[in-house]
Parts: sequence; structure tokens; C-alpha cells
Amino acid sequence: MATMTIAEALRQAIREEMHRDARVFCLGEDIGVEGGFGGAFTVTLGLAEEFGHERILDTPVSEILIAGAAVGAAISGMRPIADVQYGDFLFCMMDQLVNQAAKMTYMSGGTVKVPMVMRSPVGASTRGAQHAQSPEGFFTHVPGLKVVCPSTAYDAKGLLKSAVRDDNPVLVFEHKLLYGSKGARSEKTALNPVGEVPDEEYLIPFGKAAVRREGKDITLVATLLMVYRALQAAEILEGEGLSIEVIDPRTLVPFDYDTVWESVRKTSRLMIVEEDNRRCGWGAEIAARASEEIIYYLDAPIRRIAAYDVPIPFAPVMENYVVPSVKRIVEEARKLVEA
Amino acid sequence: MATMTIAEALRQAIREEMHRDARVFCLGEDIGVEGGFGGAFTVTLGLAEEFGHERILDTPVSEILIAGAAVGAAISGMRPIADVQYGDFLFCMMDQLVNQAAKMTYMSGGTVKVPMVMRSPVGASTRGAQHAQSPEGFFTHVPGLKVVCPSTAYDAKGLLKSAVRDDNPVLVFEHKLLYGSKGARSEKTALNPVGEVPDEEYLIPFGKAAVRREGKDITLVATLLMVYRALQAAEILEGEGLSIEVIDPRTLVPFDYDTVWESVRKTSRLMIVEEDNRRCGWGAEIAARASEEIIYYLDAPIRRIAAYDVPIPFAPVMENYVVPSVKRIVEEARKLVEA
Amino acid sequence: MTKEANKLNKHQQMYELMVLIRRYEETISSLFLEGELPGTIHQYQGQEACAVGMLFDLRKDDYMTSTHRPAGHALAKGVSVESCLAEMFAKTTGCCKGKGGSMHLGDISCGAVPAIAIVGGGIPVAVGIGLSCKMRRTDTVVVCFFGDGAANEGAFHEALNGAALWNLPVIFACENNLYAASTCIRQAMKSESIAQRASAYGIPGEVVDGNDVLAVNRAALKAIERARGNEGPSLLELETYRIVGHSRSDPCGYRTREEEKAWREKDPILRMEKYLLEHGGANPEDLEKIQKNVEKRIEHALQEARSAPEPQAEDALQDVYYGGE
Amino acid sequence: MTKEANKLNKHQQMYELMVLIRRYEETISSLFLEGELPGTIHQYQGQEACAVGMLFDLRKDDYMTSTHRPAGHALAKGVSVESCLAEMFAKTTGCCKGKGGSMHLGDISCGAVPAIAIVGGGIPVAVGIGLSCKMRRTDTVVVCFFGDGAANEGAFHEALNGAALWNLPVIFACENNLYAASTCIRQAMKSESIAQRASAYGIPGEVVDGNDVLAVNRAALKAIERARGNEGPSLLELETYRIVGHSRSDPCGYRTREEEKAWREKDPILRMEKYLLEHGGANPEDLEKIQKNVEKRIEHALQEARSAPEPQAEDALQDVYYGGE
Ligand SMILES: Cc1ncc(C[n+]2csc(CCOP(=O)(O)OP(=O)(O)O)c2C)c(N)n1
Ligand SMILES: Cc1ncc(C[n+]2csc(CCOP(=O)(O)OP(=O)(O)O)c2C)c(N)n1
Ligand SMILES: [Mg+2]
Ligand SMILES: [Mg+2]
Repeated sequence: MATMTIAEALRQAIREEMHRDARVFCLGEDIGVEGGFGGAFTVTLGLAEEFGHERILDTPVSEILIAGAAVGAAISGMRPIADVQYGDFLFCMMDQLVNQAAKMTYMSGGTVKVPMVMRSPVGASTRGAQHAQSPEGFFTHVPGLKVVCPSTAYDAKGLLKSAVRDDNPVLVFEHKLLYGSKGARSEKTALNPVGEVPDEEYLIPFGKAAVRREGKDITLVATLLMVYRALQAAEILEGEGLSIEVIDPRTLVPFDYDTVWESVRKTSRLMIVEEDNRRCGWGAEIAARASEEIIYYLDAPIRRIAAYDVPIPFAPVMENYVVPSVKRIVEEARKLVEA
Repeated sequence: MATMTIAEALRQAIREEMHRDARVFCLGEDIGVEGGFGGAFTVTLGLAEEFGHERILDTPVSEILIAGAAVGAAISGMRPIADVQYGDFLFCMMDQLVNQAAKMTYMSGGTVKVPMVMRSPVGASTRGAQHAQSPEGFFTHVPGLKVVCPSTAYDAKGLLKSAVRDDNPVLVFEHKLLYGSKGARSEKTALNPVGEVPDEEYLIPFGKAAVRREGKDITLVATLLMVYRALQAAEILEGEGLSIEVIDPRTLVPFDYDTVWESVRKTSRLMIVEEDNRRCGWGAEIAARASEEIIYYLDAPIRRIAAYDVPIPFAPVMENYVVPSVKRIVEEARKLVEA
Repeated sequence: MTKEANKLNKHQQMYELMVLIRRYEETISSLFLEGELPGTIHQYQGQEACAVGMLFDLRKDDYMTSTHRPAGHALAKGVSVESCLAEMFAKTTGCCKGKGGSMHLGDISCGAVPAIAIVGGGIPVAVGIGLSCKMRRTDTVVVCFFGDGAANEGAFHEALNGAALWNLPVIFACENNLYAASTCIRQAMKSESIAQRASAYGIPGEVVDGNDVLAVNRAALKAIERARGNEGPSLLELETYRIVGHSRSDPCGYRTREEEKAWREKDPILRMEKYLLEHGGANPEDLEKIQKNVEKRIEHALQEARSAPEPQAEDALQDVYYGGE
Repeated sequence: MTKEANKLNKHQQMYELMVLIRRYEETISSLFLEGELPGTIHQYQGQEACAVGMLFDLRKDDYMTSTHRPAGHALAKGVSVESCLAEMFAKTTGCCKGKGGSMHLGDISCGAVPAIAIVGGGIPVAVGIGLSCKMRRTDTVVVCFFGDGAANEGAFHEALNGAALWNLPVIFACENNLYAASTCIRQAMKSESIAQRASAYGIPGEVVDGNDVLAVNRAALKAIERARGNEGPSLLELETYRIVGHSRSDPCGYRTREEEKAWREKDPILRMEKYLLEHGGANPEDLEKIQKNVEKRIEHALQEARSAPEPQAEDALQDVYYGGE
């Protein structure tokens, strides 16, 4: 067992997969430049020295190229891990993701495979609206993509390795405040959880949620940074005699409804916490599915907490308000049991 | 009163607004070419002759340019109506829509306005996955955008005129099978409703749903082509003694929850029919809101009918299966009342 | 290729392939007009020399990317007539099992990437394939087709810059048929030529007579050799013309009958016929035989396509993810 | 501009503006290091001649678009020091009311479009502004700033083609500071220059010494005149260097200390000082006075910013739609 940050765990996953399989390579902006940053959040630091610049391929600032090249390489025998510096820039390559990567297998009648990974940092970190989005909900809406959201070092490593081995396009969303990036690339307001990672190789399958905390009064579903806020809220609520079960689905597509529904059947109350905007986010889908599939088990209206439907503002006081806070989760939970 | 198709009604709206306000102009691919099509579905046919090529501006095949130019023109005193030939190509201009158009007013602290319209044909029409998407759900997810879905000639005209006068970016989704485009641009499987349009000028405000058919057993919410399928289904179900209230929200953002909730309080049963993919579509948001706001009025689980979560297949037999059909709506409605 | 075809020399084979594409497209046209085919069509008549000239000397393990107008490219890369026709009929034997459609013809097993109908969308994909060819230490190459319209997409720019930078084995084949749908190239760009844009990326660009299959083939051979020799990408601008409408029943009101006539006189198939008769040692009977042979192949494919099974509605739910997940 | 400044001649005013930008950025740098400012910073030191040379002769009703590195552009276009500084402090008196942040400085009332931090994202927006200037029959123009990195975005390509085609009054000002974040331009494109890409669009392109404010200004005046005269867009490549890191605490490990030193010697402000002393009829006291004046303005702005009110949390819910909907 070694203790490491998420950035380190991701780096280890990439390194192991690149050693295991010569077809795996990375491409993106500023990922391998000598004397550079190792990507926007240090994940690929040192890998160019180890694997060379052909396999840690620096690209121009050209997102269409990054995604398109990943698609092309994937359909012709490689297994690219592409990197976009901030999740907001995914919109610059959206056609390649939605129209090409996601549809190619289907349009070819199942004959073409697209084994590519698209890594992307998400979350608000006081940089203003164009460097802050949590765009998960756009991609969970796309048939043909898989969506992964690791919140611990253990998961980051195991899920990224699974993503690399998957024969389909997988988007991996990583939270800026969870990386634990060091030195010049560290984040002031970061949480930077470190976690234990086994020395032996392991994979984490997609579609298996992790119950982060057991509880009996409310089922709370959250990903990424929100897992930690939910756990803090649960701690506070525990003091008030309220017991919260915190479930981290780990992958949004596929989604482990079994685990969540099982929990709801026990608690009769469902709460969803996401950092993405509320309207039509992935939380809406879970609430909708609940309203279709387990409505009779619910003792109270579902509570969905998400970023308010505004772009992310710059001022920290406003940003903190827009993104779900521990306080808001606590308050909503209280309302939920009162309902 | 004149009777006309949706394409004609849209054309009239554009013509009237261009006469009224010199700042209004159109831009897009193949919209004004002499001897051309008047856009992919004839909406702008003849307008270049009337207004000249400067105000009906043909663009290269450059979607980033189209959207970016619309944003730039809008923030500097013009009121562009941009056109993309198929909704699937919106992904080529996604950055301009999500990061620029939608965020500009907010990021400027409310000082910059972006009065632009983005028109886009949507819906499956046996052309395969890259010319078939109903991408509404991507855009209802974006704070700062408004989303309009006209299903009748009357609405098309009144809503488009309101869109042109709105000081915010508005996406207008038009259904390929509803245009009533004539001649070379007509569609084999089209429905092509014609409708009455007053001679006097009128506007339709955003956020006001239309009750297309009154009923007391089920509240059914649908847009665009699905409105017609819902009405056909309602007709059939009427014969079985089931009374369906069909509500066409007309705009998805803003959404007229009042009208829908009022109906649900009456019927106690909610059904949503959309052509967009099911997972994280706009239907999910309505179901989620219902589960939060009016769950106690519901006598049965919500039923959400949407395109299955697959890209749109080419073969008509498969396409018809994926997109909600009258038959599927009827069957689901039966299940809903049995529940 | 049938056994007979194999006895033909290279020029005759090229001719045969052009005739095959032409007859295939004409067949599609009638079938479509008769309402036998669903969807829409974007046809290739008049541009056959581009596909054949570019692809004739590719190996099966070389790659090709295509567009919304893919039939000529697919057939010239070796996708079977049967599977193309069946796809147009939306049958399970179609090259995309009826899931792709007219704008997505392709067969990865012969290096023909299912066509991409987003204008410009295939260009960066071709660059990724080129990258893969190079990284896997093969000497395979990729030919990337796109139109004059696509050259104004951002994807074109990013892709050519990337291919140039990484010195990839990609041959960018821009079929300049003067129009993007109804829009004339003169209303879409001010630069003299598309080939000239190559210099913005530091790679060679060349304008080629796209209706002369031998000229196209010469340019292609040069570019392919460059690519295989790890000398990097090239941009070829093939000047050509679609002698039919853009899609479906396009009356072509945006161009003149004179212009059409002038280009019909430059028909690449007639030109090749003339060449074969005058310099290629062929006589009219040889050509007729080739034509008949093509006719038979199409007949046969048509029969197969018609009698092939339709997909089941529920098949629509398969193949969203690879490997039947 | 203060009253004193108005007495200065053009060259002195340009100098003052450059000093203002430099001192503003240095102030930001210290404030940031001391933890007084939220977010991140992308600074402009070393590139002042570009902003000042390009914008000095613009009118207030002319437009300007900017990037993630906007301070120099904003100040040179006339956005007040007060409102820029206040925005960095995320105060309600900020030019974006604390909603934009360091990467979005701007003030539409003086033609400075709030900066766009998506690399390349502002280029098509500038084209739309140019279109609007033309359609509204004004003689206003727009200067569009972007970096060497942005020249590889698809948006660059589509935008330049559009501006050329429609003959719009847009001056594309590419600040080639040799790096896009850590990536050297030689690792991002193979073409000789960015200016050369102009020919792909049929417009003039020119490489300019971006550290010589007078050279930049000469090129700008020519391009502005062209644009105002309805002669169409130009592309200027301004060769320059950021003498600081890309963002925050960037140790610049990707470039050599020698390179940095060589460029520091070409510092645009020192060069202008030298010019003013040797050819501009100024003496050291004049320059000192200007510097002091700048210092005072910054001091004053800093006080204002510090004492300005913070936004309320709930303000975040306003301004999603225009006009308070
Ligand atoms: C991104 C995108 N924009 C628009 C279209 C609609 N469209 C289909 S074909 C076409 C014209 C393409 O012209 P060109 O690239 O010259 O190819 P050609 O049709 O001449 O073969 C257009 C605009 C599309 N399919 N994709
Ligand atoms: C679309 C997009 N991709 C990537 C980034 C991340 N990023 C911010 S600045 C930068 C480098 C830009 O280089 P250049 O255009 O030369 O401007 P400079 O920073 O040198 O002023 C990058 C890659 C971004 N903001 N937007
Ligand atoms: Mg063309
Ligand atoms: Mg730069």
C-alpha cells in the first residue's frame, strides 16, 4: 500500500497501462514539454522522460485536432488517452465527441471500435465562468459515451485503468480541487485528499457505486468534490441524530441504480448533490428514474442540490454560493426529513 | 387569416422583423444563394431578393464563424438570426454557444447583451445518425440560453418574432417533418401541418404553454413532432375511454411549470414525450421537478417516453422504433392508468 | 474484383472502376427516384477520376476517410458493391448493417473508415489514423477525402497543422467541385486556390486536374510515396465537378447550363475511354466488355440487396457500445 | 487620462500607457503573491508595445477583443485602472462587477469587449463585430488580439476566412510571444510565420517588431486605415515576449534564462525610454514625472478597489439574462 494523491494515482495508472500495452499513448496540450507542467494539473509530469515524446505527445492548442486524432488513432489500433486542460474546452471539440466518437461504432453496425479516453478537469476554482464548468450532464446525455468521475486516489487509478482497457470512448472527469497537484500547480482552495492505493494491480469495474458512509435516514448520491461535502454534511447531521448514507456512483454512465435503489428502499428519502448546473443535469435523470421506478418507496419529495442555473461567477463569495456547500447540503437534508 | 406551413410562417416572421428593424439580418449556409434552396428547408427562400445579400448573408461551411459572427454582431448593435442546416452541426459551434453567447451577459456583470437567434432543424428523417439528432436537452442545460420549440405555424411565427426581439441568445428548434417545405426540399415522411396565422402582427411570449387538447386522466407534455403523435395517441385512447390532456410547452427555457402542474393536480398522472434521447434529456428535468414539487399529487409513477439511448439508426424500421411512435405512446398511457 | 477484371491492365482496371462507380450511382439514382430507397442521396457522378486515381494504388491495409458523398470512395477502396447497395436499401447485409446509411458507407476491414457526414469532421480523424500508422511503425498511409466546402471548416485547419507538425503519412485529397451545396467556392473564400493553403502549414500543395484519372494517379503516387517514406503529408486539390445535383432532386438553379455542359465535355470516363482507345491499346469491344461486366456485377448486387433481410426494429438497441455491451 | 497626461505628446502618452500597464501588472503580481487576489493571473509584462501600438489610435467607438491575458488590452482601450483593479479584487465596482474575473476584463462602453479566455474564441466574435460595423454603415473598426497558440485553433481559420470574404474592418493582431503556455511555437506549427497564413485567406499579412511601439503603431495605422476605408482586414504578427510566467507562479522551466535575458534587453519600455530621450525631446525628469504620475494613479485605484464593497452571495443569481429577467 502506498499513500498518494489523485494526480499521482492517475499518473500511476497511465504509467502502468503504457508499460502494459504499447498501443496506449497520451496526447494533449502542455503534457510532455520539458520543463513544463505535466498537463494543467501535473498528472503527466515526468512521463515524457520515461516514455518519450512520441507517446506523451504535445499538441498545438487545437482541441478539434486532439479529439479527432484520438478518434482516428483509436479506430486504427491505438488506445489514446487524450487530455483537455479544462472541462470548458470540451465544447471546442464537441462535434468530435458527440458526432464521431460516440456514433462511430453504432453507425458502422458494430464493426468499428473507438477505445479512447478523454480526461478532463472540472469544477469551480475561482477562475470565472470559462474555467469552471462541471459539464458532466452534457456527456451523460450522449449514447455511446461512458462517463467516469473518480473521487479518491484508489478509484482514480482503478477507474482510469479500466477506461484505458474499455473498447469505447470514455470521458474521465477529474476535479481540480481534488488532484493534490503540488508546487506551482497547486490550488489554494483545494481539498487534496490522499488515499491508499494497493501495490498490486487492480481494476475498478464501471457501474459499481461505492457506499462512502452508511446511514438509514437519507440516501445521498454525490460525485467528485461533492462526495467530500456530503460526507462533511453527514458528519454534522450525525450530531443532530440524522443518519445519512452517502453513495458515490463513481461512474455516471453506466450508473449503478441497483445500489442506489437498494439504499432508497431502506431510507425512503433521496437527495442528489452535483456540481453541474441543475437544469437537465445528471441529477435530473436520477430523480426522474426514481420517480418512474421507486416512487412508492419515497416518503418525501426528492431533493436535488446542484449549482444554481447561472454561469460560475468569479467572486469567491458568489462562487461559494452557487456551488453546493456543506451548509446547503445540511439545510436541505433537514428540510428533507421534515417533509 | 391566412393558412400556411411552418416554413412559410417562419419566413413571414423573418420578413416582418427585417422590415421592422434594420438591425435584424440572417446568416447561414446556402440561405440566400440565387437559384438555391433558401436554407436546408426553404425558410429563407426569396428573402435575398427582397432584402439583398448583405442582410441574407451566405456563409462558407464554417459553423464556428456563423455562431461567433452572430455573437459579435449581437453585442455590437445588430440582431442576427443565424441558421444551422441540421441540429447535429450545432456541436461544431458549441463553444461559441455555451462559452460565449450564453456567458457573455453574465461575465460582463450584466452590461453586454447578446440578442441573437440560432435556428436549427431537428428530428429524425431517415438520414442516419449525423443528420437526426434532437439536441434540445444539451441546450436546456445551459444557463443563459433560451430554448424554443414551435410546433404550429401560428406558434412558429409568434415565437420567432419574440425570439428576434429578445435581448438574449435564443435557440429555435424546428422539426424537419413539420416544415411543410415544398418541391425539391420536401420530406417523404413529413407531416407538414398547415395552420391559420392572423393577418395582424402578434407575438407569443416565452414560457406560456399551449393546451392542445383537454383531458382529465393523464397530463401529457410533448414538443414538436411529438405533439402530433401525442394527439393521435389521445384520439385512439379516447376510444378506449381514456382522456388525455396534451400540453405543448412551446418554450423549454423558460418552461411553464404552472400550466403543467395545474394539469397534473387535475389528472394525477404525468407523461412526457420527447424525441431527444432519454438519458438526461429535458424530460428528465420535468420528471425531476415533479418529483420535487408535486409528488404528493401523483397517483402513479411518471412515465417518460423518449428516443431510446442510441444514436439514430438509418433503417426506417429501426428509426421508427427508436423515436417515440403513436403506438408506444398509446401503450405507455395504458400502462400509466393501470399503475 | 472478378476474375476477368484481373486480366485487365492497370489503365483498364481504372477505367472499369470508374465505370463501376458511375453505373452504381446511376442505379442508385433510379432506385431513389422510384422510391425504393429511404433517406437522401449525395452522388458522385463526374468525380470518379478522383476516387480511382487516388485510391487505385493503395494497399488494403492503407486507410481512407470519406464524406457525405462516399460511394465512389468506398467502391474504389474495395468495399463491395453488394454491401454498399444493401446499405442503401437499409438491409442487414449492408456495409453498416443498415445502421449507417447513404452518408456513412465504409468497411473498416478494407481500410475504408465509415464515412463521416459532418463536413470537415473526417479530416482530424484521418490525422489520428496517420498518427497511428506512424506510431505502430507500419508503412501504411491514409488518404483523406473532403470537399472545397470542408476546407473552410476549423477542423481542416487544426488537422492539416497537426499532420504537418508530426510529419504524418496523410494525403489530403480535396475534391474541389466548385460548389458546397449551392454555394460557389468564389462566394466562400477569397484565396486563389485551396492547394495554396498548404503553405500555411509548411507542406506541399498541388492543383491537379481531377477529371484526368491519370493525372490524379500520378499526383497520388507521388504523395503516397512521400507518405510511406516518412516524408510527411501532402495536400492535393483535385479540380472536378459533380455533373449531378448536390443531393436528392436538386435542380441546380445556382449554376448555369453552360457551365454544366462544359464540364460534361470533360467527363472523366469519356476522357479515359478516349485515352484507352488512342493510347491504351484497347478497342471498342474491350470497353464494351468491361461495361457489360460492370453491368452484371451491379445486377447481381442489386438482386442480392433486394433479397437480403431487413433488420428487426429491436436491432436498433445493439451496437451502441462495442462488443455487444 | 489625467489632465497632466493630456499635455504630453503622442509618444509620451504611449510611453505613459506602457508604464501604466507595466506598473499595473507588477502591482497585481505582488497583490497576488501576497494572497490578496482570488483566482489566477496571466500577465502582460513585456508585451506592452503591442497593446499600446495597436490601440493608441483607435476611437472610443472602435472595438477591441481580447484574451485570457487582457489587462494590457483593456487599459490601452480605455478601461479604467480602477475598474480593472477592482475586478481583480472581485468587487462590485469591478468592470464586470466581480462576475468576470482576471481573464474577462473589459468594458463595452469603451469598446472593450469583455475578454474571452477560450483560446481563439474571440476571433470569430471580432469578425461579427466587424460585420456589424460594416452593416451599420459606421466607419468603426475592430482590433482582435490573440496569441500564437490561438492561431492553431479552428476558430482562427474560419474567422479569418470570413473576414476576408466579406471584406470586414477587422485588424487581426496576433501577439506571437513564442509560447502557448509551456509550448514553444516551433512545437506547434511548421510554417515559417503566422503572418504568412494571411495568404491562405487572400489578405495582407505582416510580421512586425512587437517590442517597438512605434513600429507596431505604424503597422496599426496602416491596417486601421485600410479597415476604415473599406479595404478589408489585415493580419499583423507582433513578435514579442512575455517576460513573466504564463500564469500564477510559473517557473518557466520550458525556456532558457539566456532567451529571457535576450528579450529583457529588448524590453519595449526601455526601448521607448531610450527613444524619447534620444529622439523624442524628453529628458529624464519628464519620464520620471510620467512614472510618478502612473504610480499615483495606481495607488489611487488600489485604494478604491480595496475599499469597494464586495458583492453579496445572492448577486450571483442576477445577470444570467440581460435586463434583469
Ligand atoms: C458541419 C456541417 N455543416 C454543414 C453540413 C451540410 N452540408 C452537407 S454537404 C454540404 C456541402 C459540402 O461541400 P463540399 O465540402 O464542397 O463537398 P461536396 O458536397 O461538394 O462534395 C453541406 C454544407 C454538414 N453536413 N456538416
Ligand atoms: C480553447 C482553449 N484551449 C486551451 C486553453 C488553455 N490555455 C490558456 S492560455 C493557453 C496558451 C495560449 O497561448 P497563446 O494563444 O500564444 O497566448 P499567450 O498565453 O501566449 O498570451 C492555453 C493553452 C484555453 N484557455 N482555451
Ligand atoms: Mg464541393
Ligand atoms: Mg503565446
